[in-house]
Amino acid sequence: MSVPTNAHDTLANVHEFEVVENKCVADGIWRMRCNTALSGLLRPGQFVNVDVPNDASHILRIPLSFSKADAKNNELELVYAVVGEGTKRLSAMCVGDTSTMVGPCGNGWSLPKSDGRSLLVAGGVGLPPIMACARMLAEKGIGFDVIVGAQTASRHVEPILDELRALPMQQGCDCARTLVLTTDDGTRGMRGFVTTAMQDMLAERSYATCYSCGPNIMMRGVAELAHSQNIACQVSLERMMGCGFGACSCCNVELVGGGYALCCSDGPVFDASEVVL
Amino acid sequence: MSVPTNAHDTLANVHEFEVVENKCVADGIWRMRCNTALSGLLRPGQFVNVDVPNDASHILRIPLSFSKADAKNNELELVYAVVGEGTKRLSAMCVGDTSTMVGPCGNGWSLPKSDGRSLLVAGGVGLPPIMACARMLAEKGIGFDVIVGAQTASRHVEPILDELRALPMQQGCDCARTLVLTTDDGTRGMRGFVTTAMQDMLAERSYATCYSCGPNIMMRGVAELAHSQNIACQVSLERMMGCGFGACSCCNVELVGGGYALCCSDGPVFDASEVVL
Amino acid sequence: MSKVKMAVDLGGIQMRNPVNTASGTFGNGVQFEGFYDVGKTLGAITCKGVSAEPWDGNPAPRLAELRGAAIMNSVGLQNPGVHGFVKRYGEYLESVRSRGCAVICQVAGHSVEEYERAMDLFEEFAPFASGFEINISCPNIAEGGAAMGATPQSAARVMSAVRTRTKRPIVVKMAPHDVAAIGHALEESGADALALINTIPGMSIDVRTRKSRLARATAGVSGPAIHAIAVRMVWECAQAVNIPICGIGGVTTAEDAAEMILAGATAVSVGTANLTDPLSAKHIVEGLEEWVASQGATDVNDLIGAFEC
Amino acid sequence: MSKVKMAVDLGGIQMRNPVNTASGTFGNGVQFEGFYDVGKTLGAITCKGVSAEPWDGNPAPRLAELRGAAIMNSVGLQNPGVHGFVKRYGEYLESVRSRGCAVICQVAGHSVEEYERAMDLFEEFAPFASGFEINISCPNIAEGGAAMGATPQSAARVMSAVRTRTKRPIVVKMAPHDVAAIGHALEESGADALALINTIPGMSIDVRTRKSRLARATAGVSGPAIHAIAVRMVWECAQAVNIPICGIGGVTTAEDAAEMILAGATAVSVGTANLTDPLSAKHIVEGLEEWVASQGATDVNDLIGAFEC
Repeated sequence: MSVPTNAHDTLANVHEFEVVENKCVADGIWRMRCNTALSGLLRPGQFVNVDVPNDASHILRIPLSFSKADAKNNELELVYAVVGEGTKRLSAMCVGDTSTMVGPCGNGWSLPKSDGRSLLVAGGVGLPPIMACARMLAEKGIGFDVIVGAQTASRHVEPILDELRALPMQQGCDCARTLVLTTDDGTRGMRGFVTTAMQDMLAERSYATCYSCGPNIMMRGVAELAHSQNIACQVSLERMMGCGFGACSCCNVELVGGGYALCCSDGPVFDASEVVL
Repeated sequence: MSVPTNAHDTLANVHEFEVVENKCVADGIWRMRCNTALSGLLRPGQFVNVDVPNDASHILRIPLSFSKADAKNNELELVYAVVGEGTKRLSAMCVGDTSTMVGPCGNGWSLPKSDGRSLLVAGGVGLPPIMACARMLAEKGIGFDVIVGAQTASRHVEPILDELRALPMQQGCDCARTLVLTTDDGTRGMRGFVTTAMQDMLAERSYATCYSCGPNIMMRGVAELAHSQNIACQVSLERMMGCGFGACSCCNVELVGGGYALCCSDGPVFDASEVVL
Repeated sequence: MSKVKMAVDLGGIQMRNPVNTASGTFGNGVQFEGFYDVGKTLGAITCKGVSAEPWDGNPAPRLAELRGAAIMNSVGLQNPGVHGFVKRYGEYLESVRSRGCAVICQVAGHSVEEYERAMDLFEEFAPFASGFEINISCPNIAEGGAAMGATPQSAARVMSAVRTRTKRPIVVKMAPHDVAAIGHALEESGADALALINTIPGMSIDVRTRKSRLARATAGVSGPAIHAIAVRMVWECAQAVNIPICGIGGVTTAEDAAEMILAGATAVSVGTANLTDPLSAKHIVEGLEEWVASQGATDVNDLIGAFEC
Repeated sequence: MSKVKMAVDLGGIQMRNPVNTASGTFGNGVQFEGFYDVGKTLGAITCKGVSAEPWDGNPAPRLAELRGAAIMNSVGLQNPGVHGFVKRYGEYLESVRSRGCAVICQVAGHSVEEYERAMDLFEEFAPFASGFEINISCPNIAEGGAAMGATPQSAARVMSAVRTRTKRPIVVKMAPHDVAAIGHALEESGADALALINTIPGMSIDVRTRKSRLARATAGVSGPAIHAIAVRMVWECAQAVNIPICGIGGVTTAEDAAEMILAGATAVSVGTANLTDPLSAKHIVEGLEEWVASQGATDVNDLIGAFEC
């Protein structure tokens, strides 16, 4: 049997999960830790599609990226903004509550294609997949710096920032890294957008690869800066999704060369030069 | 302003309630006690229309009769069978949970029109309004006996039976009463239907009024027996309902003389001689 | 309250705000007086359908609940006839009118002749009626009803007939079917306004008994489930006619009502939501005014049909 | 497993059980192989609509979620053309067929000529197809699609044209509109079976921006919200035709599928439920067999149209 799977190794399945922690970690931003066998199947930059209980009038699952998939402890960590009815219900799930998630979904980040340092740029709730990317790089001993932007100080997710700072490098490599914070209103770190900080970083150091996740307009700016310096840039896109695994074609992403890719199965990670941001 | 209200004194309104107890009191039968200002507005035999949270895909409220409306303590007691998705969700409400109920709904029991003893006949979850009826009679010092039928022993609601036995008469009247239990399978009390027990009771004593609530076929038998002895008989009917207060005409009850009445606003209590059971 | 102008003109029916009630879900108004002051709150109420002579309506069960935030009903226009209706509700409806709320009486019939007869009786005995709604779209009666509104020709026949019987405004309640062509035919034959959509015929089978869950095989679906379909039909109809439209179908929130207005509705009727939350129509009156203000508009009329496509 | 016979014949397409998948909600099957063994489980799968040449489909956003247990989509038949489709999925679909599951290829076009061209390419390059579904009811493309199926005449024109191009069974996917008359015309012009309903056109407006929540003004509503409407249409159509029907519309549980069968459907397609719970179709296969047994029947065919009204 030939199964063309967009080159992903594990086909999506339905997995149970049980909430072990679900709490507010910044203004309007929650972290859920849950036990699920899926944690052993996920790669950084992939996502899961969560069935949030208690509202049968909404029939779509909620696609969420994760900040950590800990196979050893069977634990998955999701960080999400409460923005609508669905994520509000998600935030109301209690320790011990169970439901299901579909996954692994999507392609995930690719390792850098050339040697050299990586620059990670996150905006808002683009942070979780960037955190997962940082883990991937640290495990491979690839040096990186990080820029994290938020609207205002209270929207910065302290526990994730702490982890970003402390993340140990594998294989005895140098773990020195810069973490630059920005806020739109200047209440913490540099005032302004992440691209301003990125310009400074690019002036000081050279990078081989850039990874970015955040609002579309932010990623457009990041991609342009990276392109101007011939830095390979991967972006992780967000779309409203029907299925999450390539069945319904609802989450189209416009391609530079014309036509559409699907965010869920061709992405969510794309080479920034191939998609219209 | 002229407001024809089917002669009910209080128009229905939306009232908040807070659960103070919600527990299983017999096999598949639950009792909920809740705090609500509505408890001061209800008369025995009326009902409330409850908004059960956590399933926006079902939009109708659940009409429920009550066994006790305690104005002094602001407390309403509902006894209900868990038979479908709605009542299952109702049984999942926890102490402290809040929602709304519409009421007072319906007409309620009428006091006996002639002197003499009353006979109360309940089957299954017809018990709560019969309990409310017993309170009404006891308060007025009207003597009564009670027959309570259930499919099997485990479906008899012990706490309600205890209350029925112990209910004190007001005004210093004689509180002696007979409580006869039946089960379809003979696992408790008399084996067989309530009508068998009723025949025995009618042979021993004379009654002026009969009050009945239970399955339609049971009430038909009760009404026929009452009619054969010229006993006035009130029955409380159950229907699927849209609004609960006479707005949608969905809960029709066939009248003996032709045409339909509405269960919610013309009933739920009808003179048994006027409706097709 | 605020300086936003909310009054609309539904084909000659003057409404203090765009909020009306869908016939059959609001009793005749009085049932809601315990929830709020109907006459002081709403733009209009539409009474239950009434025929010249009393109708018994359909046998039980008339109602089923569906999973998709919807219900099905098959009441079949149970009503006491015009005389019984006027006797029982006339004085109350007069008071509604005097409190500033329009009163729309719904006219039902099995044939053109029955519509005419009911219209004549209403014209003579219902001075409290601000206007009339002709129901040519009830899916739950064996003759007449939806059959009368099934084609542009049959719809126009009814409309032309009742047009000669009253000078008061006539709204026509339309079925969820071919709304552009039928709406146009109704406009041509003298309708002052259109109301759409009536319930969508559906079917719910108990798979154990193999029988309908209602007394009849089919019944009308209503509720949030049909809202998006109704908005599309209002939009289609609005492109085809120049008379005002009252948008109906699953309107549960002020946003739902705003969608109807943007799609081209001058007024909006709240239906099934009256059962779920009897305070719905009142909340929608309040929320709609906030929405108009939030759009930077000073008059709700400026937002009618303001959908940008 | 049990002694209940579940095999059905959908106009020449032999299905081991009545469960099919609605085009556009099931990818081309392979996306579900992680959830269960598609080829060994289902009666048939219906692939995404494919045209002679590749189509890009509609711009984003193509999807909105509605309150009433429904979604709206406007994908617009994005597809790689018959050659691209066969190249990418041919081998996989061959394996589905070899595992005992029928493979239905859906044919899309903007005009009679385009349907013919796609049909010719399928006939030549898709030997794995058990049969074809002609989509004359897509509400999301500007030309062709639903317009081709809007009247009995236009529907029959497409059907007559493709009928001459293949001897394999042809199913026609119908719009939720006038299903008795159009179904009859399709039967007369050579259709082997009918599939209904396609999504119901709806509209969802963002009341802040006044724009559609999707890229196009209207889009197709699907999900539990439309189930009762779909059952009614299947029933209406079944009264009017003698060819088998595949019932589609909000089928989420085995009971929903059983309703379709009782209303007259020979097969049932699972659509939007595949998104909510990717295991739905498998659960429905299992539950349907239990239901047939619980009805005391030994063959699901004895329950087709067994609704008692």
